[in-house]
Amino acid sequence: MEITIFIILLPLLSFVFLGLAGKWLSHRAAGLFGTAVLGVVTILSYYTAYTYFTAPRLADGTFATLVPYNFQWLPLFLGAMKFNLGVLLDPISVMMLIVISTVSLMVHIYSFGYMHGERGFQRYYAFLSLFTMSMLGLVVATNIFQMYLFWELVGVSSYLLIGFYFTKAPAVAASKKAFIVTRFADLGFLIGILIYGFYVGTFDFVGPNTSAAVGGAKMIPLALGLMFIGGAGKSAMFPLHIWLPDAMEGPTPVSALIHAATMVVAGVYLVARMFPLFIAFAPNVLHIVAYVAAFTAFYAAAVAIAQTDIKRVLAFSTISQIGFMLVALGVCTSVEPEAGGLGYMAAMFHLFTHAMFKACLFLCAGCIIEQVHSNEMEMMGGMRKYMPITHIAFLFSCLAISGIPPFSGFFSKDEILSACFAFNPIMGWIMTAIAAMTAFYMFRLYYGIFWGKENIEHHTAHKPHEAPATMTIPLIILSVITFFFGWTVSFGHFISPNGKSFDSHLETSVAITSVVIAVLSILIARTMYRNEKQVLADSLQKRFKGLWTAAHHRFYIDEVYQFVTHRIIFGCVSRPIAWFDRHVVDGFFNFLAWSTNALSYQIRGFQSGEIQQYTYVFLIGTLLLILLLIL
Amino acid sequence: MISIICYLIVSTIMLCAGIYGFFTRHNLLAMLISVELMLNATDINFAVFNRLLYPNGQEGYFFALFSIAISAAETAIAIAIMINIYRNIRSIQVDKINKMKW
Amino acid sequence: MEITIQTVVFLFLALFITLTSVLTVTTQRIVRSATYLLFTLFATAGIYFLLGYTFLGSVQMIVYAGGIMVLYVFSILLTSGRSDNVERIKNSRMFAVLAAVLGGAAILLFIYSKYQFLQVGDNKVTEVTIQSLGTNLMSSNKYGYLLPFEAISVFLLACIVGGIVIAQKEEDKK
Amino acid sequence: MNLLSIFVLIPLLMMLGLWISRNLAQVRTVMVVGASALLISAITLTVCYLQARSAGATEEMLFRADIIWYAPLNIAYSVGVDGISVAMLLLSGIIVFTGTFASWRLKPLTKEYFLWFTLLSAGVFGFFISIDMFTMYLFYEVALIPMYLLIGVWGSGRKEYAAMKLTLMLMGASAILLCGILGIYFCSGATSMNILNIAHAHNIAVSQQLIWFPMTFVGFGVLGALFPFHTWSPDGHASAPTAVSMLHAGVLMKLGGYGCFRIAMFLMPQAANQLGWIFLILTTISVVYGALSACVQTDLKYINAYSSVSHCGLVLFAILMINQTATTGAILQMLSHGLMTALFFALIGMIYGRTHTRDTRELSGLMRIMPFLGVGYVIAGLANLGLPGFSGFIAEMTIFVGSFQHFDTFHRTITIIACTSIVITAVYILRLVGKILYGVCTNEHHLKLTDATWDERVAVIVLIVCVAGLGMAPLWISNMISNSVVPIVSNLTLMH
Repeated sequence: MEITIFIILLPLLSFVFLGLAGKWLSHRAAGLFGTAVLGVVTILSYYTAYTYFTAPRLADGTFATLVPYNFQWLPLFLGAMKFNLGVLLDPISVMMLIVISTVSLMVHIYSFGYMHGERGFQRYYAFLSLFTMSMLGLVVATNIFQMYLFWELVGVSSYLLIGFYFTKAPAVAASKKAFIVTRFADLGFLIGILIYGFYVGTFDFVGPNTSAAVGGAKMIPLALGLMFIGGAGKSAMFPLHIWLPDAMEGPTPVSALIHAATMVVAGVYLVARMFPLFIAFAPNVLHIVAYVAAFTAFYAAAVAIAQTDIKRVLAFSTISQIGFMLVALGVCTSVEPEAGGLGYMAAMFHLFTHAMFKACLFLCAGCIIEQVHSNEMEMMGGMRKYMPITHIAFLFSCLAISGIPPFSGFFSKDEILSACFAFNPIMGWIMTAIAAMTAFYMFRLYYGIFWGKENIEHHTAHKPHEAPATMTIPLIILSVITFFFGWTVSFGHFISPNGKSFDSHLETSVAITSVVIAVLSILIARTMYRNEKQVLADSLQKRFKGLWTAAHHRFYIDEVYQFVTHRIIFGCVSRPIAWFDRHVVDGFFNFLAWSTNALSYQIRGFQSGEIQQYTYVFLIGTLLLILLLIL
Repeated sequence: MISIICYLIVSTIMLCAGIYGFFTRHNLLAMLISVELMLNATDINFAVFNRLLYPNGQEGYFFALFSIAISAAETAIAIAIMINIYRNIRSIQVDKINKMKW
Repeated sequence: MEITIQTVVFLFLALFITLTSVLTVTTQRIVRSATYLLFTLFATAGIYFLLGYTFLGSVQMIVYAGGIMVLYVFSILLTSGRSDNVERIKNSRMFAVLAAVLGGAAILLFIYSKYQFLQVGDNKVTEVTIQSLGTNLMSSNKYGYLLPFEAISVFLLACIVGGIVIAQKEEDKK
Repeated sequence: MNLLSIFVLIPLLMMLGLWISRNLAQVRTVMVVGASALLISAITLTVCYLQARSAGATEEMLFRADIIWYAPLNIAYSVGVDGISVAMLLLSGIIVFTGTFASWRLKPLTKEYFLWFTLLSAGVFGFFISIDMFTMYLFYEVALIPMYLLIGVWGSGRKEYAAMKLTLMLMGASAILLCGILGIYFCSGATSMNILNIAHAHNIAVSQQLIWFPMTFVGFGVLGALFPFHTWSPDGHASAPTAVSMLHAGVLMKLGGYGCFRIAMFLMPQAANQLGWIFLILTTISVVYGALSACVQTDLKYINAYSSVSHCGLVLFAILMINQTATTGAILQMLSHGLMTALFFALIGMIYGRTHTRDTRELSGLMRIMPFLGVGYVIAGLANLGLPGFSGFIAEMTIFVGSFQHFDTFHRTITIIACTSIVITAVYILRLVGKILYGVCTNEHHLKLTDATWDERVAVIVLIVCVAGLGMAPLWISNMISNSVVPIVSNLTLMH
C-alpha cells in the first residue's frame, strides 16, 4: 500500500509543474499533462481500493485500518500530540479516494473541451490538480490536524477556482465569499481541534474505548460540536450555506468538481470520520447535526423551487442533498447497523451516488450553458432536439436524484429514509416530503430546459448543437455509473459503522412510499412545466407572489450577512477601532509630542539668544553671589 | 591727597554706565561703546590701585596698557563683524539678528 | 582737606567723566554717543596724567581716542541705517536694568567703604620712566612682561588678519 | 577570528566599499557581494550550528567570544548564538539580501542610501549575535538611528512626520529599556552584563524584578508593536522606502520579540510569571485589534502595517505563554512574519513604484497588467492568512496549540480570542486582493505599466521560496529553535 503516497504526490507535482511551467506550455500539453496525471491517480486509487477490499478481513470481520505512511511533519513537543502527515486507509477513505479521483478525472476530461481556448487554461489545470490533491489529502488524513491542513487547502483551491474568471466582479465576490465563510467556519473547526487535542491528548483519531478518549469525555461533545461548525461551513449547512450558490460563478466543471461532488462532502466526511466518538460521547450533538441538516435540506429545496438560474437550482439541490447525508449520519444512535446505525452507511452510500449524478448534472448544465451562453432557464427550453446525449444523461441523473428505481439515487435515498424512520417517524416523513420536493424541482428544471417553452428567437440566432466528445464521454460514463451502481454493488459489505459487513435490504414500505411520492411530484412538475404554456405554474407563482419572491431571493439570508459583515463588523467594529487607533491611541502620542513641543515653546524664552538678556541674568547672579559672600 | 575711594567711585560710575548701556541699547555699536566704557573703568582701577596702593610695582600699569591694546583689537574685530552683518541684513540691531536662531 | 590744584583737577575730571559716561549711554543718537565716549576717554587720560602715568595717558589718547574712535566713527557712517539712529527702550526693561545697575553700584560702594585700603603712595607725582617701562616690557626676569607682550603681539596680528578676513567683501559666487 | 563577528564585519566592510565607490555600478556590486556574503555566512552558520549540535555540543550558546571593552562596568563584546539567534540571523540575511534587490533602482543618493541601509543591517546582525546586554543595546541603537534618515530622506508621503514619530517612540522606548537593563545589571550584583551569567546567577530579587520586568518588556515591546505603543508602525512603514519597510517590519520588529524573550523573560522569570497576564491582555488586544483595524484601511502599506501589528502581537502573545511549544511557535512566527511581511512590502513597493498610488480605491485589475507581481501578491496574501504550505500556517498552529496547552482557563480563553484573528486576516487580505488585483483595470494610465524587472523578480522569488520552504519543511528549523528554547523556558517554568 506504499503506493498510495503517490495518490497525493502526483497531483501536487502536477500543480507545481503546471503552476510554474504553465506559461511555456501549450494548452493542449498542459491539459494532457494534468489529465494524464489524474488518470494515473485514478488508476492508483482503483488499484488501492481493489487491493484493500479484496484483502482478507480481520478476525472481527472488519477491514484493517492501514497506515502506510505517517511521519512527523511539524513537531509540537507535546508528547503524543504531533502534527503528522500520512496516509490512512480505511473503508471510508478508500471509498472517498474512488469518488474524488473518478469525479476529478471526469472533470479533467470534460474541461479539456469546455475550457477550450480559455485564457489561463494552464492555470486552470494547475488549480484542478491542487484541488484534487487537497481533497485526497483530506480524506486520507491520519489525524485531525492533517485534515485541517488539507481542509484549508481545499478552501483555498476553491477560492482560486471560483475566482478563475478574476476579471469578473461577481466571480471575485463569490470566491471571496466562499473563502471567508468557510474560513469563519474553520475557526470553529480549529478551536474544536484545540479542545480535542487538549483534553484527549492527541490529534489522532482515537477509538471510543481508548483511555485518551475516556479521559477527555467531558469536553469531547464541545470539541465535536465545534468541529461540526467547520464541517457545516464546507458542507454549506444553514446558515453557512450562502457561499455555495454564489460559487457557481466559477467555470461549470469546477462547480461539478467542488461544489457538487467533492468539496461539500468534506463536512459529511468529517462527521463520518469522527462518527465513533460522536456515538460514544456526543449522541446529542449528532442529533443536533441531524436537525440542522434537515432544516437545511428543507430550506434549500424550497429555495431551489424558485430559482431560474439552472446552476443555482443545482447548487441548492446540492445543499439539500448534503443535508440528506448529514441527516442520515445524525439520526444514528448506535454503531450497530441493524440497531440504529444504518444512517452511517446510508450517508456514505448517498455521498457516493450523489457525487456521480450531481457531477453529471453539472457537467450537463455546463454543456447547455456553453450552447446558449446563459444560465437562465428562459433562454432554454426544448433543448432535447439539439443535445440528445446531454438530454439522456440529464434525465438519468434527475431520475436518480429523485429516487426512482433502478437508478443509484433510489437505493441510497431509500436507506436514508429508512434510517430516518427508524430514528423517528416524524423525521422520516419530513425527509420524505423533502425528497418529493427534490423530485419536483429537479423535474421542473428538466422540463424547463429540455421541454417547455423554447426560446426560438435565441436558438435560431445561435443554433445549439451537441457538445464535443471530450465533454460527452464523461457524461456517458457518469450516467452509466448512476444507472448501474445502485443495484450492482452491495454497499453495506464495504462500509458500515462498525466495520463489519452487513446486508442492506430495501424496506418495502419506505421504498414504495417514497417512489410513489417522487413519481407524483414528477407528474406535477410535468403538468406544470412540460408544455409551451405554463398556466398553472404562472398562476401559482402569482398567487404566492410573496413566498415566491422570498424564495427566489433565498429568503434574504445573503442580505442579512451583508448587513452583519458590512454594517456591523466593518461599520460598528472595524471603523471605530481604526478611528480609535488614529485618534485616541495615536492622538495620545501626538499629544505627547505636541505638549513637549508646546512646553519647549514656552520655555524657549529662557534661551532667547539675546545676549543682553543672558548677561543681565548673569549680572544678577553675580550680584547675588557677591551679596551672599559679603553678608 | 585724594582718597582712593574717590577714584573708585568714578570708575564705578563709569562701569555702571557701561553696564546700563550694554543692557539697554539695541544697536551693536552702542553696545560696543558701552563695553569700552566698562573696560575703561577697569583700566582706571588698575592704574589707581597700582599708583595708590603699590607704587613700587608696575603690574597695574602694564595691565592697563595691555588692556588698551586688547580692547583696540577687540574693537577692530567687533566692528569688522558688524560691518559684515550690516552687509547681510542691512541692520546692526541685535534683535534683528535672528536668522540663525531656532 | 586742603584744596590743591590736584583736587580741583580731579573733581573736574570726576564730574566730567560722570557726566559724559552717563550721557554716552543715555543719548539716543549713536554719533553723539560716540562723541561722549571720546570725551570720557580723554578724561580718563586726564586721570592717568593726574596719577603721573603720562605714558599710559598718552597711549590712551593715541590708541583709544585717536585710533579706536576713528574706527567707531567710520563704522557708524558705514552702518547707519535709517531706523538705527533712534532707539526706544522699554520702560520695564530700563527699570529692571537700572535697578540691577544701581544695586550693583551700591554693593560695590558698600565693599569699598568696608575695605581698609592701605594707601601708601604720597601725592607726589613720580614719573615712571619710559626706559624702565621698555626694560620691563622686554625683559623676562621677575618683573618682566615679555611673554604677555609677545602674546599681545600675536593676538593683535591675529586680530588684524581676522578683521580683514571678516570684513572682506564676499566674492561673487559663480 | 570568530565566526560570528563576520556578521558585523561584513557590513562595516561594505560601508567602506560603498564609501570609496564612485558610481552606481560599483555601489551595486558592493551591495550584491556584501549581501550575498551575509546570506552565505548566515547559511554557513546555520549548517555549522546544526553540525555542532548534532556532534553533541551542549552549551547554551555556541561560537562564544568575549572581549572586554570597558572593564569598570563589565561591558564586554560577548557573542554567541543558540538556535533562536541562528534563525534570526538567517532571517536577517535573507531580508538584507532581498532588500538590496528591492531597492536596486532607488534614486536619488543611492550610495548614501545604501550606506545607511548597511549600517542598519550591521546593527541588526550585531544585536542578534550579542549576549552582553550593553552591546546588545548598543547595536539596537545602531539599528534604530539610520531609520530616521532612511525614512526622512528617501521616504514618501508624510515622511518627516513618520520618521520623527518612529524615531521618537522607539528612542523613548529604548530609554525605558536602558533603565531596565541598568536595573537588571545593578540588581544582579553589578558584576556582569552578560545575559548568561546573570541568568545563571539568578539573584535578582523578586521585588526588583517586578520593577524592571515591565520596563524591559515595554522597552522591547514597543519595537514589537505592543498595543498601545504600536502607532509608529503604520505611519513609519507607510512612509519608509521599500527595502526599509522590509528590513524594519521583517527584522527590526523582531528585535522586540527577541529582546523580550532573551532579556525580559529569561532574566526575570518570576516577574514574567507574575505580570505575564497584563501583557497577555495587551498582546491579545494587539492581535485582534490590529487585524480589525486593517480591515478598513485604504492604504496598502497601512493594511500591511496593521497586519504586522496583529502578527507581531501574536509573537509576544506566544512568548508570554511560557511553554516550549508556544515559544517555538513565537520564534517561528517571527521568522515567518519577517519573510511574509518583507515579501508584502517588497511587492507593495514595486506596485507603488509603478502606479504611484497605494490607495486601494484607485487600484484595480492589476493582475492582468503585472501578472508576476499579482501572483506574488496573492501568494503573499495567502501566506499571510495562514495557508498550509506557507510559513504562516506552521507558526500560527504551533502557537495556538502551544498556547492552548496552558492549564489556566484564562490563557485558553484568550487563545481562542486570538484565534479569531485568522478569520479577520482572511477578510482583509481577500478584500484587498479582490480589490486591487482582480477585476478590470479602470485607470487607463495603469494599462501601460510593465511587470517586474529582473532584480525585483530575484527579491520576490527568493522570499517566496523561503516562505514556502519554511512552510513545507518546518521540521529541522522547528527542532533547532525548540532545543534552544528549552533552557529558557525551563528556567521560566521552574520559577513559577
